Amino acid sequence: MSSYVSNTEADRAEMLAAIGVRSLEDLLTPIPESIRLKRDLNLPAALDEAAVIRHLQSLAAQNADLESHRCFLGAGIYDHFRPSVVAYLAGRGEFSTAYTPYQPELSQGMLQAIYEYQTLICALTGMEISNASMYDGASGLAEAALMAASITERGQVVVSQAVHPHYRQVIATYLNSTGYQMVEAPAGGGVSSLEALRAAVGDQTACVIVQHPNFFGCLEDVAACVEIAHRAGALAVACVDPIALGLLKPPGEYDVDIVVGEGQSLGNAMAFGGPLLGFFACKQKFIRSFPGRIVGATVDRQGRRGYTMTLRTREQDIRREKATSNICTNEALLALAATIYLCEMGKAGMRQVADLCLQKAHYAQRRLLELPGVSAPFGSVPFFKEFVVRLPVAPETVNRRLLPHKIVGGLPLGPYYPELADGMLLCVTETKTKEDVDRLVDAVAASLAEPETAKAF
Amino acid sequence: MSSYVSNTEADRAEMLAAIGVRSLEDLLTPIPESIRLKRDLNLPAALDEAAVIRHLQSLAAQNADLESHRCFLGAGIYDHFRPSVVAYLAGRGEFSTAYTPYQPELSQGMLQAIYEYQTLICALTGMEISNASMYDGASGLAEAALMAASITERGQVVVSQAVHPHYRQVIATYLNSTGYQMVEAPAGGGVSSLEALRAAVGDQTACVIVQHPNFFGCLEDVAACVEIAHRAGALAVACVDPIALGLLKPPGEYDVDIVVGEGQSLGNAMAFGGPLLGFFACKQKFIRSFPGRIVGATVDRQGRRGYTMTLRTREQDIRREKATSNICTNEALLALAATIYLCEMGKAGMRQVADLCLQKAHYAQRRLLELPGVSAPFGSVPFFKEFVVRLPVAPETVNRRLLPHKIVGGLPLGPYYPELADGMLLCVTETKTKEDVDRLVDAVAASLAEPETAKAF
Amino acid sequence: MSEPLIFEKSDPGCHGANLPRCDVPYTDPSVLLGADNLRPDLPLPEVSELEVVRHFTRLSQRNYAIDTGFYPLGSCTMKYNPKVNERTAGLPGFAALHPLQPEETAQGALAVLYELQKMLAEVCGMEATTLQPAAGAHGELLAMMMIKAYHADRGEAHRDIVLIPDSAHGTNPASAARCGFKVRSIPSNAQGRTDLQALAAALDNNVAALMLTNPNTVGLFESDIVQICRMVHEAGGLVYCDGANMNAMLGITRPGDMGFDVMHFNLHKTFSTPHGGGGPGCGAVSVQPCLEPYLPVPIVEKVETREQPGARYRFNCDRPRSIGKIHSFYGAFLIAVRAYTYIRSLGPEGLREAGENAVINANYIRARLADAFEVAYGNQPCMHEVVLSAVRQKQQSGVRALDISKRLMDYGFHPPTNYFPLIVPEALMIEPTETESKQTLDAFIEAMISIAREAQENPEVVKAAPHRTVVSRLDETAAVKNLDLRYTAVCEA
Amino acid sequence: MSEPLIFEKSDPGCHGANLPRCDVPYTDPSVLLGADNLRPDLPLPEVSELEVVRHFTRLSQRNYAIDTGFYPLGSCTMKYNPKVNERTAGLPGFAALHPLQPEETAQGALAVLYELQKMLAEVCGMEATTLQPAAGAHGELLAMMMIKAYHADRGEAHRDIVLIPDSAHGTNPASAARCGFKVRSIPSNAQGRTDLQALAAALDNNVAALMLTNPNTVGLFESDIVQICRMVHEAGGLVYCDGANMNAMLGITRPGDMGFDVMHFNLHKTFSTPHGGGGPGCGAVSVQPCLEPYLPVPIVEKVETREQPGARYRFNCDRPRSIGKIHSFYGAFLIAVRAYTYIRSLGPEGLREAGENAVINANYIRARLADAFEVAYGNQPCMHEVVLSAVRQKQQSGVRALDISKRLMDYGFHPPTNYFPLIVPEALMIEPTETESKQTLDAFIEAMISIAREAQENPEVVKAAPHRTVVSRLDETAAVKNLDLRYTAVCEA
Ligand SMILES: Cc1ncc(COP(=O)(O)O)c(C=O)c1O
Ligand SMILES: Cc1ncc(COP(=O)(O)O)c(C=O)c1O
Repeated sequence: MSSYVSNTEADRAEMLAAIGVRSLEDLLTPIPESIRLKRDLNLPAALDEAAVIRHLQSLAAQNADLESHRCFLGAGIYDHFRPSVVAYLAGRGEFSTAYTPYQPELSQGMLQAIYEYQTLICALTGMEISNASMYDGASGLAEAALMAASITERGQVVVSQAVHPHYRQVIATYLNSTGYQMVEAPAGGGVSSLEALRAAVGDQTACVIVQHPNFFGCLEDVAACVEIAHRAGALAVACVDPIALGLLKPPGEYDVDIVVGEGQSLGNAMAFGGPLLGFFACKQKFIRSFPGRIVGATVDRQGRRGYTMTLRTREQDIRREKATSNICTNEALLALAATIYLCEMGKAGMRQVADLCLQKAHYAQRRLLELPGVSAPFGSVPFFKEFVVRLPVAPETVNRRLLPHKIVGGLPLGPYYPELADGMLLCVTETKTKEDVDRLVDAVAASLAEPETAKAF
Repeated sequence: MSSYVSNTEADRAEMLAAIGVRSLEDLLTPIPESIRLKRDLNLPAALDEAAVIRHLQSLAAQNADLESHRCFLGAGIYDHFRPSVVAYLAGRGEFSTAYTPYQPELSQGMLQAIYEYQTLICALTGMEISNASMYDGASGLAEAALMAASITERGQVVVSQAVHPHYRQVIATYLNSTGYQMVEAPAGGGVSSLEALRAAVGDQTACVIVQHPNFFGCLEDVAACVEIAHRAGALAVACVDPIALGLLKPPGEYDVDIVVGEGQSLGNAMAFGGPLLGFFACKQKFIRSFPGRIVGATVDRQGRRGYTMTLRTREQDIRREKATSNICTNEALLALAATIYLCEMGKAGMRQVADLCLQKAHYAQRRLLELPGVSAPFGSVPFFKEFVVRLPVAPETVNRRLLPHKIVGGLPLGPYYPELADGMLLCVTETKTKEDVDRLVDAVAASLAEPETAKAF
Repeated sequence: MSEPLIFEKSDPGCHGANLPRCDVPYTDPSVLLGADNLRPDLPLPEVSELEVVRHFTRLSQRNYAIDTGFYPLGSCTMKYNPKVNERTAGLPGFAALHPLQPEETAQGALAVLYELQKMLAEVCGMEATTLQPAAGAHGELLAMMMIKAYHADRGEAHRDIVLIPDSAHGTNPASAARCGFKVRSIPSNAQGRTDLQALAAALDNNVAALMLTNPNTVGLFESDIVQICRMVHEAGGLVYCDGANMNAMLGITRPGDMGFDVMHFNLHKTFSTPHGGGGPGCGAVSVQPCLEPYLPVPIVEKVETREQPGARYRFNCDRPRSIGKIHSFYGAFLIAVRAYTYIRSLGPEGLREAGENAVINANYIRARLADAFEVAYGNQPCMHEVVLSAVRQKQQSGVRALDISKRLMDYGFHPPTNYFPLIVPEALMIEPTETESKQTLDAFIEAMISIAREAQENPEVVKAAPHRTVVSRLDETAAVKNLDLRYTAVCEA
Repeated sequence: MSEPLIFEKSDPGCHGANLPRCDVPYTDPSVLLGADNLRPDLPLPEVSELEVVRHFTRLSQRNYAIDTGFYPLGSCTMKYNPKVNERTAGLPGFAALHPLQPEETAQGALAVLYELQKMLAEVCGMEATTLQPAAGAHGELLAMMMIKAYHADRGEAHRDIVLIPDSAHGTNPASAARCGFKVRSIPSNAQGRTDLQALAAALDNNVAALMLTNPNTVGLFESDIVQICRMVHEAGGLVYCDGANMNAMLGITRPGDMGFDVMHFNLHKTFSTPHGGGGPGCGAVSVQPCLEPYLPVPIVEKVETREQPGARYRFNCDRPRSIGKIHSFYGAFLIAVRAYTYIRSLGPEGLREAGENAVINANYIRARLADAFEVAYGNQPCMHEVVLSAVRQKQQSGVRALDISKRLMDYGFHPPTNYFPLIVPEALMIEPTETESKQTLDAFIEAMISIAREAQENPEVVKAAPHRTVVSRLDETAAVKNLDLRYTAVCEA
């Protein structure tokens, strides 16, 4: 028996007797015969623990992971170093096997951690309030759009095309189903076009959404974007990289109204893209429209400080169809990991990580641009840890050729931006040594020199 | 700074001021100038955490471990399955970062676990008392010999040559330095020779030491050995495999006086041979001569059950040169892992693991004996999970040829038993599937068929 | 002992992480990024690694969890979360993988996704599955989107009403509303089940769907489910199954066979993945063929071509009727790994055993507590959970469900779910799960009986509970009145 | 809340582990092993995996540890145990390795052993190192064996006396005696250090060795150490350094340079490996050239031949004068991996910083507590630890060191070492280590001062302590009188 069941046959017999039935069957009478499953589920037979581990190990071994390969992909998921303390602490059963802290007296550990998380997100972003987490960056951004629509009572959302293509897809999916409208404002030269944004906004614009650094890794003129939004009576929504905020001016200082981002970088695994951590912060004045759980400090009967979920009346379990969001389960454990990560890094560490990313990405870009035929499509626009290069050989081909070098190359941009079909988006974080970058550059050089085979491109 | 130091320069200045000195130098004045180290230690420069992990990963990758290879070595260290709960629970910081439980009120967790461990060891071995652990099986056996010498006031220790050669070496080393004498009694046909034991014992014999199952994996006639010892007024000491005790009659039932063994198998890693876990149990009447820590149950001031180290007056910190042993730090965390393992296995699990080892080892032996030129030196002597085969090609050569098949072969016996230079000791535990065994047999067959090269043998 | 905030331990200049130095030529950030783009300060805490370890270890000890005790939180299926799941999910081949890697470098990951999609479809008797939703509510929202697209495709975009029983979980109406539907509530009947007459009355050609939880939130199986589905279908609507209670049905009965068109699973309930103190989860959604075209992209497919024998897995994004994307990538992959590990560990028999024992455990609690408390909707057989009511206690001595819950803490137990479902006054919703032993259930039952006695004999001790927790009852009203949502000293420092 | 014994939770028929079925032809064990060799019963507990997880999680929460708070246990160097060490020691390439594998399949493991041997020799200024001893006391015993063999080789087997200061740790005399030596105690002088005159008087040609702890157990550096070593050497003896206090000297001064011939390290103290609630440890022993031939086998060597360039590591067992073996294999390899990780993380600077800060922290406590308590041997600069005495408290109000220790628990701290060294009455031996912050030290100091005040104003509260622990003061006398060393119900079941 491998079902983790604690009761023995004898226990079961005693329990059925206490219930007053002869068999389990008697308890299942409410289920009509016609819909009873009269066979075993068609699933593979049970495996013992050792066998299940071997099986999963063999599946895992089919993947090119960070222990076997150096990976230069970014685009929303990042290979940042995760100090050993993070996984150990966040993996403690008291945190991981608890439910949402509905009963605060038994959940002070998680509640205090989330209160600290909210404080840290506010500190990083320069905003006044943070919620306890959203599903991920993309759905967080979609929730921001809906929140802006509800605050402004307007139905159009303007999104720069320099925002992550997946995020735009998710916003569009959310908005489509509600009758709201998404307008994409073209980007140019690696950044959002201010003219395009200005042209797109109008008196029905609920918010303007930009990403900073944007999908191409470039810095945006956030102040100008915010101004465009505010002039139109719309809210300004920024999607940010929390690692970049170790160096960059926080969105709060640009008067951004809602700040959203993907928190995976903060101590969480790349995990093939999930689970992820959407962080979500805004100005205090929007608190009644704010989606998601929020933890607040309060006192107990003896006046001691304690923490509890608060402002619950915004939420689905109380407000039902009038709730500010339908979110219930969120990403608490990833928020905890982010909290641990930010404390372990601290002021100096976060600055250092950001600076290392900056330096290494620039070193890599400089070295790659020395290769014949490799060029920078966006000139000298400032970038953080990601950058685009144009390649004289199809990026997909280059990537295929990098694999034998145990290198996972950057993202070919063609599928997202046809005008950048020869473009590759590379990411270089603090986990890459100079040697790693030099090996990448050598391997790219070799890939470019290789004659095209029938299969390539 | 990577020294995990918590204080800043400012803190240090404040502290020096509070101490009333100007600098650290003023505190170091008791150390004469002549012996001050006036240079940096000649050690490699500090590595950041990511680099140290990469470095250790690269060293680890040079080793043929259980994830890459199937290993058929035994001889004291065994590849038994370790359920996932064991490492998780024993790895919790509250256990692993505590010291020896000198202050019982703050150490009830570890103390209760060790009390449970003592109970489990008694249950497995059929003995009356167990200590809280010894360094390993070998030194535990040496301590048993010294304990027997002290109880009997006799100076000679008889050890069967079917006892693990390393253990005999360790016993000899311990006894040599004290003036006691170790006599080895030859084995024959894979088991201790009862005649040889009878011939070796005398009125100076403190104890007779046998291993069961012995080094060759064979069962001993424990009852006869015990009788030989007791007839000579000596104690009977048995070294046992705790996994085998899932099936085998416990030594307590043979009237053995002291039972020792290696507990690595009980949920602990092979770990290239350490740390290990010596378990040690004996009859109640020898308690005053018993080495090592012991935990006992008692009550607190409110009469509640609690646990504490007890019989401390046997120990070095109180008795000093008159102590029953010099042991201080032991192997508590491994004893905890063994406790968790035994609870997770339980009655049914321990029987099942032992039975699986038994079945698979016999299947492997039968299959290997079908190969041309392979023979069983010890006929049909019953064995548990290890067995010896004679090979028509040097065992070292066979092992070399198995490696490309990702198989680590058995132990060549030549270095330990010259008469068994063509012998290989193989171990097959429950971690090996039928397919693994079949692959081993095929690979051995191929190795035997391969022509000898210049390099071989 | 209380634990200060990490900010209160901060010591300027102190640091934890041991980071690399820069090994490439260094350029000042103000040159690379422009001085204007840089932040002047970074108000984060400054503590050593030891302080970090201690702080979060101590916080963890201030948290109740399945690993520390019985957690009968109704509707949440707080079963044992096997440690082997954590081991497999932690394998670098899964955890250290980038979602945009070339497919040929992630075949093992794609295999897990594909096989789990298939297994879940089999468990619920439907056609296809997406793992993209990050939680149950996310799955509900997705389903609403798909239903909307389905009706639109059939030229019935006017269907803008979703029917939801009054016993439903709050996410149901919230998800429907989030998708632009109007919500109409269907009352429950005296047996705690959907009132068929009320349903019939509500059904018209503006109804897009009925959202139904089965077993429902009172822990009762909707015995008329076949008829209910037929009625909705006849009115042109679709039927959504909130699968939060799937644990009761594992291997016993399947929503797809009942007539449901679409459902969500909570892998973080039924399939033993840890709830993480609030998340992450995975709200996988399975659909019947009619909704299959609308599933979000990408879907994982298995291909076996004659040229390339041996299975290959790939993402398919080319699905013109797909509603689009609802997650940055493919959903909570590591949760999928855990659920996959669980299903492979249990097999078909193990899953059925889980379901059966969940039912026995819940009925045992029901039977043993039927004297001390009211059982909602009479003492009839329940499925995996039982809903009690503290109406009697409230009436007799003013002891409310919340008081009883707080008092349970003093006995070492996590309370049941309170005040849900809304249709049961003073609800105490108890879901023991199959992994709890009779010994544990007996201890819980005795505690409940003892509290019932206290409510009569010494109600004040119950009303003032909890007495043995790290903090006593918290003032939730004050938390709203004097909003304190972050430690402000740090940001203004 | 108390936690029952696991045996008390046992439920016949229940089981935890999920084991494989037999996939080879099955033969009854009685056939394979003989029915007589089989046991009739196996009285082990029967519980589910969830019960196992809960039981040991709860037990863990009943244990104080470095991870939960300040642990100034003198002589034990309870510094932060870095989590990265656990990560490297857990790599399958180290943890899942068999010690008898062919050397060429374990070069990475041999490299760790070899490099650590060398590093430790450099840290202490000696020639060679063995990692075989499993703990400090094991190292002491080994050293005694080597010293015995050394004298025997020189025809001086009559040297059968080992001199040990009265301040020494109990393992020193126990180890010497275990090796057949007679122990003679050397008194300490008024400065808390070795009395040179007493030493001179004790030295004769029967003396095999002096065992000395430096800094000694009073936390004081033996300033005359060079002369002490010279005196012993001139008398034909060797000098052993108990290196338990090596943390004070890291990068500052080296036993080898002082004249010591042999020493042990406690990797589980100085080099940050976790003590595991009692073990495992590693008592690595370093020696000067005179003792090198006696090191136990095997020793790890590095070879680089012209034919095979690139380093290769191998075991050398061919050492005719070796004393033999003291461990089944090569000692605590995974502890070596942790210590190696630590040394590579710190580098030479980091090690010196550790030593320096350990000294500053100890002196800070000394300075701040010098008023409230007696400081043993006057308020002079100490090294890494300070020994206070509660004589004043005992005299004034009968409050003893043990009472103060128990009372510290109520303040959330682990007590210092009590009643050791034996030469200090009512000793409280405090070793803060370098990884503790001033903030923590200040809190501890305030607690100590507050307890000193309580001892005057309200001694009963101190004598009855602890009040806030999971059990109150345990009756250790009863534990000896009514010996209860195992749960007997289980075995007799
Ligand atoms: C009946 C029911 N439906 C839906 C949900 C929402 O699921 P999730 O929290 O995963 O979003 C829950 C969770 O509590 C539930 O109990
Ligand atoms: C001074 C001193 N010497 C020796 C030892 C013994 O070391 P171990 O416990 O590792 O055997 C200790 C340990 O407490 C000690 O403090």
